[in-house]
Amino acid sequence: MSLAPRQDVADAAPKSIADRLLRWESILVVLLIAVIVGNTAISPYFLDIYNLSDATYNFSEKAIVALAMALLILVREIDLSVAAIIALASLAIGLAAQAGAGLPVLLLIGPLVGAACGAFNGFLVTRIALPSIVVTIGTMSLFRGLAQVVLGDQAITQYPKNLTAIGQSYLIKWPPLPYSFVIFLALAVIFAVVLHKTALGRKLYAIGNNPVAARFSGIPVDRIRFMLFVLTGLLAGLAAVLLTARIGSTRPNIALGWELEIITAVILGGVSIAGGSGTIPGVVLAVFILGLATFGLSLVNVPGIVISVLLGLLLIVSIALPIVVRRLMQKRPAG
Amino acid sequence: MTKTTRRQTLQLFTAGAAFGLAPSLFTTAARAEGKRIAMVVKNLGNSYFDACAKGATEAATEVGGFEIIYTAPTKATAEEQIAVIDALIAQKVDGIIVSSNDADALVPVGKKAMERGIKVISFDSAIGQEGRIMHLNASSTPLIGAKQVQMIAKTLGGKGEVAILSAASTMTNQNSWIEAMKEEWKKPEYKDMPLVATVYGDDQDDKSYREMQGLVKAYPNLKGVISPTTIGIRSGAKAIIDGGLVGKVFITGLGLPSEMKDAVLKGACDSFAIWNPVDYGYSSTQIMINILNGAEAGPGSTVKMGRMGETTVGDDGQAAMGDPFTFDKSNVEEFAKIF
Amino acid sequence: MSFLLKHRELALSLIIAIMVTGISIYAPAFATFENAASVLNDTSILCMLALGQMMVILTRGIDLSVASNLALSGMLSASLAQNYPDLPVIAFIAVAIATGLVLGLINGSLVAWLGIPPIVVTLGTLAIFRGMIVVYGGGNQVNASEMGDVFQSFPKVTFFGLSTIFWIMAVVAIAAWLFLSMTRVGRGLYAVGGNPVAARYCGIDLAPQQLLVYSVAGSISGLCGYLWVSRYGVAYSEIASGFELTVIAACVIGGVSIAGGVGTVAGALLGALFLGVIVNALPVMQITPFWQMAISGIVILAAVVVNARAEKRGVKLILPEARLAAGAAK
Amino acid sequence: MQKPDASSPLPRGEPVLFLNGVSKSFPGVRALNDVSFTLRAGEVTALVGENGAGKSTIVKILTGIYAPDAGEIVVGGQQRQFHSPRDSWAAGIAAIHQETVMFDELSVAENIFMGHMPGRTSGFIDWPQMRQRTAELLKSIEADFDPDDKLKQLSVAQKHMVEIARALSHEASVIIMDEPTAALSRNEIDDLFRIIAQLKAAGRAIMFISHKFDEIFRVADSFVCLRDGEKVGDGKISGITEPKLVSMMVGRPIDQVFPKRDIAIGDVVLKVEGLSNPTEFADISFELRRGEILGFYGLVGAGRSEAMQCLFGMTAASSGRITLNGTPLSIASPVDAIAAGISYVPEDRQEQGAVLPLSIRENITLASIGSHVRNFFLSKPSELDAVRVLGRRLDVRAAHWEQRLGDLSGGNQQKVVIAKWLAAKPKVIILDEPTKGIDIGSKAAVHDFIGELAEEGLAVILISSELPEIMGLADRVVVMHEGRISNIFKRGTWSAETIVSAATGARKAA
Repeated sequence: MSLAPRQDVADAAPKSIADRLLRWESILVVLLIAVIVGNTAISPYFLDIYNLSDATYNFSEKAIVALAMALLILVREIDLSVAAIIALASLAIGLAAQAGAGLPVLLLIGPLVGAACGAFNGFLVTRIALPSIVVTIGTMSLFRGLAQVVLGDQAITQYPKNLTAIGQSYLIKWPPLPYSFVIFLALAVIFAVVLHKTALGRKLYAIGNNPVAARFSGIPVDRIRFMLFVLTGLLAGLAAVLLTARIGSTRPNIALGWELEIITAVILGGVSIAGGSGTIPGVVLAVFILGLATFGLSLVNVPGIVISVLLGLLLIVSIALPIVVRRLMQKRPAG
Repeated sequence: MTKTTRRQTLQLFTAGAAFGLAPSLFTTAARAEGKRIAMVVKNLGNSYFDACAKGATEAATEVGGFEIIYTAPTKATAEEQIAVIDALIAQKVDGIIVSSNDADALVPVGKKAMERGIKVISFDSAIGQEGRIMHLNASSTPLIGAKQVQMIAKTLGGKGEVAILSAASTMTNQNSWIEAMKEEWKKPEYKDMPLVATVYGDDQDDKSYREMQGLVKAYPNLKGVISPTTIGIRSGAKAIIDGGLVGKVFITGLGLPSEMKDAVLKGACDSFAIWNPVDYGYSSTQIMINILNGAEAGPGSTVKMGRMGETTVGDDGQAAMGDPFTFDKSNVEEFAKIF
Repeated sequence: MSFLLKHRELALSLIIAIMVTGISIYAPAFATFENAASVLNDTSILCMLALGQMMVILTRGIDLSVASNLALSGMLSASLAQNYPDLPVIAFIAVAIATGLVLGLINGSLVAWLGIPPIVVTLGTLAIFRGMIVVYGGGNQVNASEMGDVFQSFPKVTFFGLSTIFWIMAVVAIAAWLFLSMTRVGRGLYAVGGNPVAARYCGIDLAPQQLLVYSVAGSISGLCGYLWVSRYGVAYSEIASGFELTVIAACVIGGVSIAGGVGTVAGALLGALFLGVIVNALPVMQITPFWQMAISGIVILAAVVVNARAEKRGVKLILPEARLAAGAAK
Repeated sequence: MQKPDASSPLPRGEPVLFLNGVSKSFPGVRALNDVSFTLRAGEVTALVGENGAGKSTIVKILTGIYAPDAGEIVVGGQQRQFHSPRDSWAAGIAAIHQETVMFDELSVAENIFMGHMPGRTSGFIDWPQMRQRTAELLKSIEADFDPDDKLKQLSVAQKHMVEIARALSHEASVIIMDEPTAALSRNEIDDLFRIIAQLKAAGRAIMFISHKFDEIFRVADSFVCLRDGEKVGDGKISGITEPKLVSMMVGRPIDQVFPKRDIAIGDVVLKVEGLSNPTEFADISFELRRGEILGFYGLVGAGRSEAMQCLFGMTAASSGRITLNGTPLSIASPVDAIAAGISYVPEDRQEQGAVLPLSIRENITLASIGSHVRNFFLSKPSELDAVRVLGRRLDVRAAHWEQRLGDLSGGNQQKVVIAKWLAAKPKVIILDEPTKGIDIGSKAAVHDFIGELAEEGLAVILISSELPEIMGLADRVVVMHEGRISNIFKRGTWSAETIVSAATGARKAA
């Protein structure tokens, strides 16, 4: 049928080292090494296995939510209500604890309430076809507001010992690994495998790059987006369990402002806000960079707000720099 | 002002440099000769705590051989404060003085610090008893509560509706003071001065301001407001002045002379109380220094506070520094220069 | 009903009117002129910020840094007043606006010239601008008594019972309306947001427009920074913390489409007023403050759902009987 | 020189625009190489060439979107440099673009004058003048809507009128029409040609770009032919024949006759009864047999795509029955349709068919991804096996299978999209305008391939707006008009006239 001889097509492009080095993940690895070396140099307390283990407490819960958020942003959605979901789920755990529920109930109710909140977001986004950024600005007020209505000026502070043990002791004694960090690592592996090695992962990339074509290709786009909202809520609920167990207290302002930190990690991890590109290893690297940089700077007592300035700069510079470099490289041959 | 600016700019610069692998500038800050005491407050950018820190430095200089690390989280939440304390534990500081954002949430991290040999006490806003050695109240809680009710009763002549404008609903110390106020209120002399509402300004100026406006509208017969928070009282006073309510509604509570000078002179506030935050920071630090030097601070023991004398720790592990000090037209201008 | 759905501004005014009536019956204190004036004075800052934000959203952008910008501009203006309390008030306003403009230009340049997504840029500058307050002022705050009377008295001057803040807002709103509906550049914003490719073919480039809207939004934030600080009499790092989401919520309630190209001055103002009425009514109605957040969440969601219904893209009308039916309904 | 004045038309044949030795390169691609031609007043010049030949690049250079690397543009005797579309208008060049590029939320007047609104000295827009000029323009092209109507209220054809009015509003001496008829029905095309005649009479020079030869021979006075970025011929249209022009375009002679294969038609595969939707189509009933190619013809907007997308599960039907191989189907989504063995190759390749940022491999396996799962994981070898077979069969031209689909030419993209649907191993394949906007070489390949599919025993539904394509390939033709089937013709019982009159709603042909 063809008018010219058929052409031979290679299976894959010739692999070039330059391409690999220019990958976002490679840049992040360099950045992570820089942070570790820098921290080691500025503080003698940084490279201490117990200290590092303690540091993971403060970012593992956010990191768990970041995994789900990465998938959500990958398919062009966003969830600003995650921190509010944590508050509501923590409230549910607290009420259950007050009612005398046992450990299994306490462990389950957080993720369940989280998933229900996620389902509510997902319903509004996929069924009523509302933009997710707007929906979740609304639900972030609603979910945290509900927690505030129930708690008022009270706090729930009586948690059974077997729950708080999960947040305050190590799952593995040596090397000292907290529950939350191990759960994060396990989830990261699962997420990486699912996103990069399974049919579902391929579908997510297709949706992120072209939702209409994905739907025409027989991918249940709305169902997957809905499930991702549920998943994000579920992991926020799981984070609520770990956080509640760690601090043993539920107040309406719990996890306030986490949504922006989580989204920052995802974006720094190379997930495009426009959808369709990004990897789980990238997000994991970004989580470590942000967590360890914060920890290292706190070790030399840089005020938190100054740290947030530096992390803000890190975010913008790390995204702007490749663009500037690319422009300069493009201009050179012409000029 | 300019001095601080330059110092802070330098700090940012160095921090930025540390980020980019030029860390040598920092080592001096990180390692010191003597023992290190960290003062962790609720959040930064609060002049009350800045004054406390001034007192802490004063105590450290007075005794000698101690270095003060003054720090706080960006947001006034327990999680952030825990992260800050974790970093202090990692640095193996010798003592930590905390004003907590959440009494219960800080217990585990306080315990962890003590397990690793770090002495922990709280001031201003307590940590739960298991998470610290002792807590120093500026004054005893019943005294602070009673004082505020007495002040408004004096202003109003014991007649008229009164409301409370508090900070966030989660703040431990505000809540316990309100409890104490209600206790005082039970006395018969206040029967013509009912408490009609308790509202929360979340320690935000705009919210406190609006809540104050709302109170006046919701309770047309409102005569007095008690605000046991420095932000609440200053915004509430401002709302009274801006709303032309001077003479109709009076505010009292806990405020800083520097912030309340205007309100007192313009008549929105008759009198208000506070302890001297410089003294407060000083006393807390003196106690910590004594503990580090081996003093006992458990329930029943007596601890020394340098120039502020001494105090006895109660069975609940709490002690009080002294009586709150009252400010009015006669002395506010003088103290406004100090804090 | 369908008429109201199509005329969002009218529907919103009606809802606000019903709400105000309801609240007034419940709490007569709400229905006084003083109260109306105080609601308007109180909401003016939100109104102005919503107008700036709307212009950004029109071009398919978003500015999360408005509240941080406000806080930093207010701080710089207040610290000028602290050092030179006797300068004319215009100097303080000028410094605040100029600071806001510079910060807006930073956002605008990163978005327009480097093509970084607006949400990423402003998420970063949200943290940076606010942090710069501490870096600049060393964490010190500027108190009312340090600012001087010139600085503080200006927003309290009243004309016809309404404060200067309100009248400034009125001027900003009229200017925004003239700009958006009567000038080529203003109409161009709708074109760029509605269809960027087509706008390019019409000779309207996105980049200068983006630079413009972020600068305008920044300048407005700067102006509001001065007004906020002088009204509440304190400048420090935490003022207006989290206010950016309220501003965006006001736009959303006012029918500004987050997808760009849709939004009116009246809509943004009404959206802000709607939130203002609710926030001011709760304390008057003696509803516990704990309900406030949940209620604003519900209101935002309700507004979005209603707007989505009004915007719902019509199905294709191919069958002759369907076209007739649609024609009859018109 | 003075601004070209439209009020005093140049004499017919007077040169208006010279393109002289223009070249343009993009990274890795030479889009134009030393192209020169002349546009003359009162004449229509057809610009012909396959996709990728450089036509769009010329349009973009003339409208100021791209700057040429070399060469000059001379308008009205003066050399010009266009840095933006504004410069191009100032020189008197206006364009009607391939897709209607417009602002739904704005009024007709604003759409027409966007970028050059009449202003007052105060800096504000002169609304009264803008409305009045719009009304005049609309009247001159006999449009039946108001300057204040919002664009989103208009039909596709009306939007096109706005686009034309916009080009006229510039009072340009040169008007570029880039595939202006792509979205138009026959009547609307007639209207357009009437307007073109008016413009010619007014002394404008027109550059007309189209893939449809009947239109080119109907409307053009002269032609310029491009191939691979170079000019390969020009001259008077009266001096050339269609086959010659085609072979000039593709660089070799092409058999334009459709090779109708002799295929044994089997049993009924798909049976659709009374498929309806409240607003888009009603009472769609037909049968489709093994090895059959069933054409669907109708004007744009007749409801063909809508009915087929409903059959494919994209939208819900209000009533109707679908039976596949005797089994009743309930199709709620494309997932169900694909599982049942129905594939749909959508009309809009960029938006609906292809996922341009993904690789060729990922695109080809997208609709059949489940078949490459081995023990929970995706198997790349299994994917590559499928991709090699299909890619070769459809003759996809690429460097390697991991290449981004967006980097391929339109024709190759379309081949990949079709390959994606074949990978799903369908029993019924619906092709919606499969040759729209692709060059003549790829077109022939696709036509050939459709026959091959039927020969293999697939049941094929072919939606097309090109009569020769439908008449050349289909065994039967279903004609739709305003959402309903107006007639079904068997091969041999139709003529172009009967089909068109059924499509335009003339009384049913017997």
